[in-house]
Amino acid sequence: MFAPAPFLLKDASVSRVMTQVCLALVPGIAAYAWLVGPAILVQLVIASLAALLAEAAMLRVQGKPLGMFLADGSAVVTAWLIALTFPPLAPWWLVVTGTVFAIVIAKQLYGGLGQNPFNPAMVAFAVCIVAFPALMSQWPSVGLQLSLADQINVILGLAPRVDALAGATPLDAMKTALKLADGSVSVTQLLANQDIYGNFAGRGWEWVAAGYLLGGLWMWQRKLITWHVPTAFIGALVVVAGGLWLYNPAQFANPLFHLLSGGSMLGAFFIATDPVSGCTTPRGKLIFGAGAGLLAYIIRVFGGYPDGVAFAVLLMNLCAPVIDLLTQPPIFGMKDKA
Amino acid sequence: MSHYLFILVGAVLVNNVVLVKILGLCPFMGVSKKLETAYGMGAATTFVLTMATGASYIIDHYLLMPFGLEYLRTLSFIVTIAAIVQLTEMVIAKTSPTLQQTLGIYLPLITTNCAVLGVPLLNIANGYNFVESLLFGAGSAVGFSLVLILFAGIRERIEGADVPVYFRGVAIAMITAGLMALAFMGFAGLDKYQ
Amino acid sequence: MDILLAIAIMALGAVVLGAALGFASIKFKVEGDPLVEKIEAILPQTQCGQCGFPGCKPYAEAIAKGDVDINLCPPGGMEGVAKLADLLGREVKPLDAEEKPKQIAIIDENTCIGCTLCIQACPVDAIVGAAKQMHTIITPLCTGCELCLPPCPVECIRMEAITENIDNWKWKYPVVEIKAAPLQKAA
Amino acid sequence: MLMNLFKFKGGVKPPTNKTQSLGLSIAQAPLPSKLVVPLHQSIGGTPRPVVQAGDKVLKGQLIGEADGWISAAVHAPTSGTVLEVAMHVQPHPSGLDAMCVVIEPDGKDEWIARQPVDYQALTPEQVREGLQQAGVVGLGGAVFPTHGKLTASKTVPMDELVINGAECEPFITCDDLLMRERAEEVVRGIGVFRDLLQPKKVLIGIEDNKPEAAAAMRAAVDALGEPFLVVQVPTLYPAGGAKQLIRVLTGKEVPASKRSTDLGVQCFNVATAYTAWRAIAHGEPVVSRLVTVTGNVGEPRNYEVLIGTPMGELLQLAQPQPDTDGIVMGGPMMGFLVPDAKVPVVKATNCLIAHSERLFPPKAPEMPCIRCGACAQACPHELQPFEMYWFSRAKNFGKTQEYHIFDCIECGCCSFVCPSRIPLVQYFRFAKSEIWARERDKNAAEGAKARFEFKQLRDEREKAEKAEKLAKAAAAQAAKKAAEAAAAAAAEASPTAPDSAAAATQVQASAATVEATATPAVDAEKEAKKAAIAAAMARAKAQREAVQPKNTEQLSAVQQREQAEIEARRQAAHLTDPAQAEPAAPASEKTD
Repeated sequence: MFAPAPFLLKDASVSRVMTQVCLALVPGIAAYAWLVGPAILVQLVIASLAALLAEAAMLRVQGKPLGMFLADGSAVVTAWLIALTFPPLAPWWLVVTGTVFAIVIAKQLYGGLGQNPFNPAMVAFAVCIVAFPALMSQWPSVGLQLSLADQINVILGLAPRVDALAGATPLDAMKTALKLADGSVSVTQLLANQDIYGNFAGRGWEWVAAGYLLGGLWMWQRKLITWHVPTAFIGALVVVAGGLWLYNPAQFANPLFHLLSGGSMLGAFFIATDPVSGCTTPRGKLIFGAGAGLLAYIIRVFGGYPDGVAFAVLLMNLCAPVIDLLTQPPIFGMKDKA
Repeated sequence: MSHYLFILVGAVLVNNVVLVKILGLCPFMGVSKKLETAYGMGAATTFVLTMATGASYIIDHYLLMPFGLEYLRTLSFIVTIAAIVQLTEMVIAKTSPTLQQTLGIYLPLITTNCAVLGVPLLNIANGYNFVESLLFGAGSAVGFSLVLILFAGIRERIEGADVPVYFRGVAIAMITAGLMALAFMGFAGLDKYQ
Repeated sequence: MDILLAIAIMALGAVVLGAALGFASIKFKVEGDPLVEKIEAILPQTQCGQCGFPGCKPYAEAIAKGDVDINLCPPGGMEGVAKLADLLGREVKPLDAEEKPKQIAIIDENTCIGCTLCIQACPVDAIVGAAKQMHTIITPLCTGCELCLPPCPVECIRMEAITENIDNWKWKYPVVEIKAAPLQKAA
Repeated sequence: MLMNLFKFKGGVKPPTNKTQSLGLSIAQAPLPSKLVVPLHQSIGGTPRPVVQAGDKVLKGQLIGEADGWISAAVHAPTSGTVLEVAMHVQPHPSGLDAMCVVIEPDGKDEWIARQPVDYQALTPEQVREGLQQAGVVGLGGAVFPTHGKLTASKTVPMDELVINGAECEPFITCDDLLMRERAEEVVRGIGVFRDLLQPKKVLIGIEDNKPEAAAAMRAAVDALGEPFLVVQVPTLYPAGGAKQLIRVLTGKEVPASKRSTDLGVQCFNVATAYTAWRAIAHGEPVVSRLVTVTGNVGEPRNYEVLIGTPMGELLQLAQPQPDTDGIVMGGPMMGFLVPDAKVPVVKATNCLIAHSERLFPPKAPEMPCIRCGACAQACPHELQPFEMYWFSRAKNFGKTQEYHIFDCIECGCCSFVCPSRIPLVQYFRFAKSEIWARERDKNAAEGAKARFEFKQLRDEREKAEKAEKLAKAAAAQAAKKAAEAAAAAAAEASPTAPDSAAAATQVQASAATVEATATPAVDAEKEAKKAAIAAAMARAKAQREAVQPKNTEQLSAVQQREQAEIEARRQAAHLTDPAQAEPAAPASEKTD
């Protein structure tokens, strides 16, 4: 017997979706590479290789066809998100550990593609920041210029992890500075330091965020994502950050700083929009995005970690099935009752 | 006022009784297969836990401490909890026999749920007053119900997933619980914010 | 003295709690068992007695009491066991007998002598006929319980599996082309 | 357009592929070598065959009479000889057989006497019955008997009558050509429907990729002076679904749980209107229909085809390409590959597409669902197909119903857009038929339970009656003893002892029979009861006798023959003695 109706199919496939997501990451990656050097490309390669190998091993163990699933590109998307959220000069084994954990535990143990309740990349980030908090906070100092060879040596552990790596993300720097100063410094004073904080939110980092925004908008235009999650995420972040900033601008940074720093843009467009672990109903997506934005702010400002996007997304992943159940849209012909 | 808020938020999220304190895992794994059951169990546990914290505070402060009988705490708390559980079971048997049947052994086992005994003891260890005790008890109960319901939602979805044979059932549930605990670590430090 | 005080306080607690529970047990007295009905709704109502109980209801009552296993109903099949396990929160157990395809009884009209014994044996009134007249089975009413087979003195009743026709045909589970372990309900 | 159109959510735009078969006008397909006419061609009861092998039939002669109200008659498509009434493979995805009347044409194509009627002189009931007799069913594909849809709701006024000429499925053009070439008769048919339903408005919806059809229909409407509105609706699959077209034209949404008449709207296909008019004005039952033959063929075209024509023979007319490897009945979105080229064209066959891998490339293997939500965006019923899929796959049917699986119209939009190539509709059909089967089982179980409980009740009653009888007997015994004792006492007291003793023996003798009673009062009561029972039995017997001959009267010739045969067999086997064949009392009360 032949395949059942419909006999006509739209030209679409999972691997094309994943390829387009990777393409959409390119502007952000380009800005990132311009900012910290080609090390990030090395990390992307390491993470991709680790992800594909882990995926292949797990598929082999389960007796699933290798070619079809490796080609779907989902492992590569996970790997790229891991590489982009980890510090660019993190040791290779840290990236590999995170990636393997993501693919094996968070993805394949649940049955692989499409079945994981948690975003694998964010699981990797959370696991590593809990297990290796120091390594996960070593960001290259501002203006650090190392040659490619030096960077690779640092990543591979052949060169000592230089003091220059004692930098932090603008978010972390701000948080630490505020804590150390214990009220004697205001956010406005800190932000005036353009060496660290650039024009808006972190020297160079703001351009990486802009790159992600560009890619995200392209994905929206290509209908790979809907507007709901990014809008709700950014909206919630702006509302809570703006409210607190208006309440006390000395203690709380302005919304623009929060939007363009840390993982906000990457989270809003590439992580929280993951349909597998996120919500799928329109209202559910709005709640998911808003919840993730709000939690990200709360955790990065009031909590114990430098950034909150990963935990926020994981926490919303937890809620996604229940939110979906509670936000089922009314169906054709049943709208009066709803 | 914010002090109370911190106790509440701390009990619900930051020091979640299941995911951070790792108490009450028996019903957490046992009755989280279906969302409907989880709602019932959450409600029952919330009721019992809140009542138990209040009752144990009164017993401790007005019956045991005046007579210097603190060593009877565990015993008298358990007796009180058992009575409250019994009462709850009777009410559930009357109102929803199916829920009673689906909760099964886990309903009477609330008696020995370490969360229910642990929270009143933690209250005393933390030196909370009556209102604080009630808040902490209610917060813990809400935290328990919250993660139970979210967990049940995820488990209902995983049930349809193509989980490798050796990980089906409790194994993947334990892994999921672990990842949930990981997510809840994100709340760490929230209750320490000045 | 201390001990006496402790005993007195515990006794007081026991009396108070006991009184409260006693009151509650009267106030919240449950009559009947709605669970039996739910169990009965799952049982196939063949009334075949293969579970060892005289009919589906007694078996349902026994299950509700917790006296017997849930895997004693062959007509219900594994699916019935799974549903019962789901309702009662018990473990799914393999069926205590072989699972057969659904059958119905057919009376060979040439051999039937009209003794009415099968009519008396049929628990669901699916056989019509009169003394010394040929009997026949009302096909849609037959549950395939086989209770009419033993009483027939001339062995004119046989069981036949229900064949597929256009009206009872079912769409098949789509062929899964990915080689994967068969899906099972997670325990 | 002057009218305010509504939109339905979702929908897809597959390549329409309609122009291929629009080049040529409708052609009459030649008589095939053999016609296989399935009896069951509509929703509802299976018509009963009224012909048998060897019978001569004329074109349009009844061969299967409707069984019940929701059922439609079947007629001989041409004149000829009935070869057999037997099981043949069906144009059905199951590939199973069903009862068919096989007719060998005599080549004369000779009509039975046709009787046109003036429907306006008839009552609506008579018109509906006439349509049922003529076998008029919905020709859009659902084949619901048309007369069953021609009764307006008693409570809701009929606002709109929607006529479906949208024809949204790719490749199919039979309605398009029907409207172009036979618009007048279509409009007259719509007029019949209008007169029966009395709607406030009649809206004819045609997709805007068929301007010629719309123009032809407009011209016909104007020529006949009808107030019908011909509306061009945007081309978007599945705008031709009845519920979607109703939504587009009226803004009303009909859920699965309601009938459209409950919302004051009804929908018919243009081809149905045409056949209804042919049936009424020309006395021609439905014996042929328009079929688009297209796909991997040299000369795609629309044919007027006799019902029962083997699909293979029809396809040959359009010169299929050598790499044709199957026949799709229906469109590429909702059609199915027929199990055999021998299967006949039926009333539901609107299109045959020659299948080839060139035309419909084989699908890539199914991947897991990534919950991208494309299906939910494409679903015209605003369902969540990926959730229904997730639970259908896990065979959790209760959950699929929570996600409203029965509102799914199986249009295939979800499968069309799925990037994972999941045959979603297949999963839903699987789940639906499982749920139906379960529902059947459940109803059967409930019936069985009720009968079992009734039987138990009966047994108990019988037991109780027996016990009562025994108790009465025991009471009689006790009374007798008392009487004996009394007699003995009397004997002792009176000198006429032997007399009393004799009386006592008498009592004893009467007590020996169970019926005996101690006192005359009870005796009388008992007698009355007995008489009543006897009377009731006599009444019952009389009733039985009154009823029985009636039954045999109604037996058809076939049944009578069968009965005689059985009787003969039984006598041959010496199993019954005809002399003894008196109507015995029913063995149990179930026949009551």
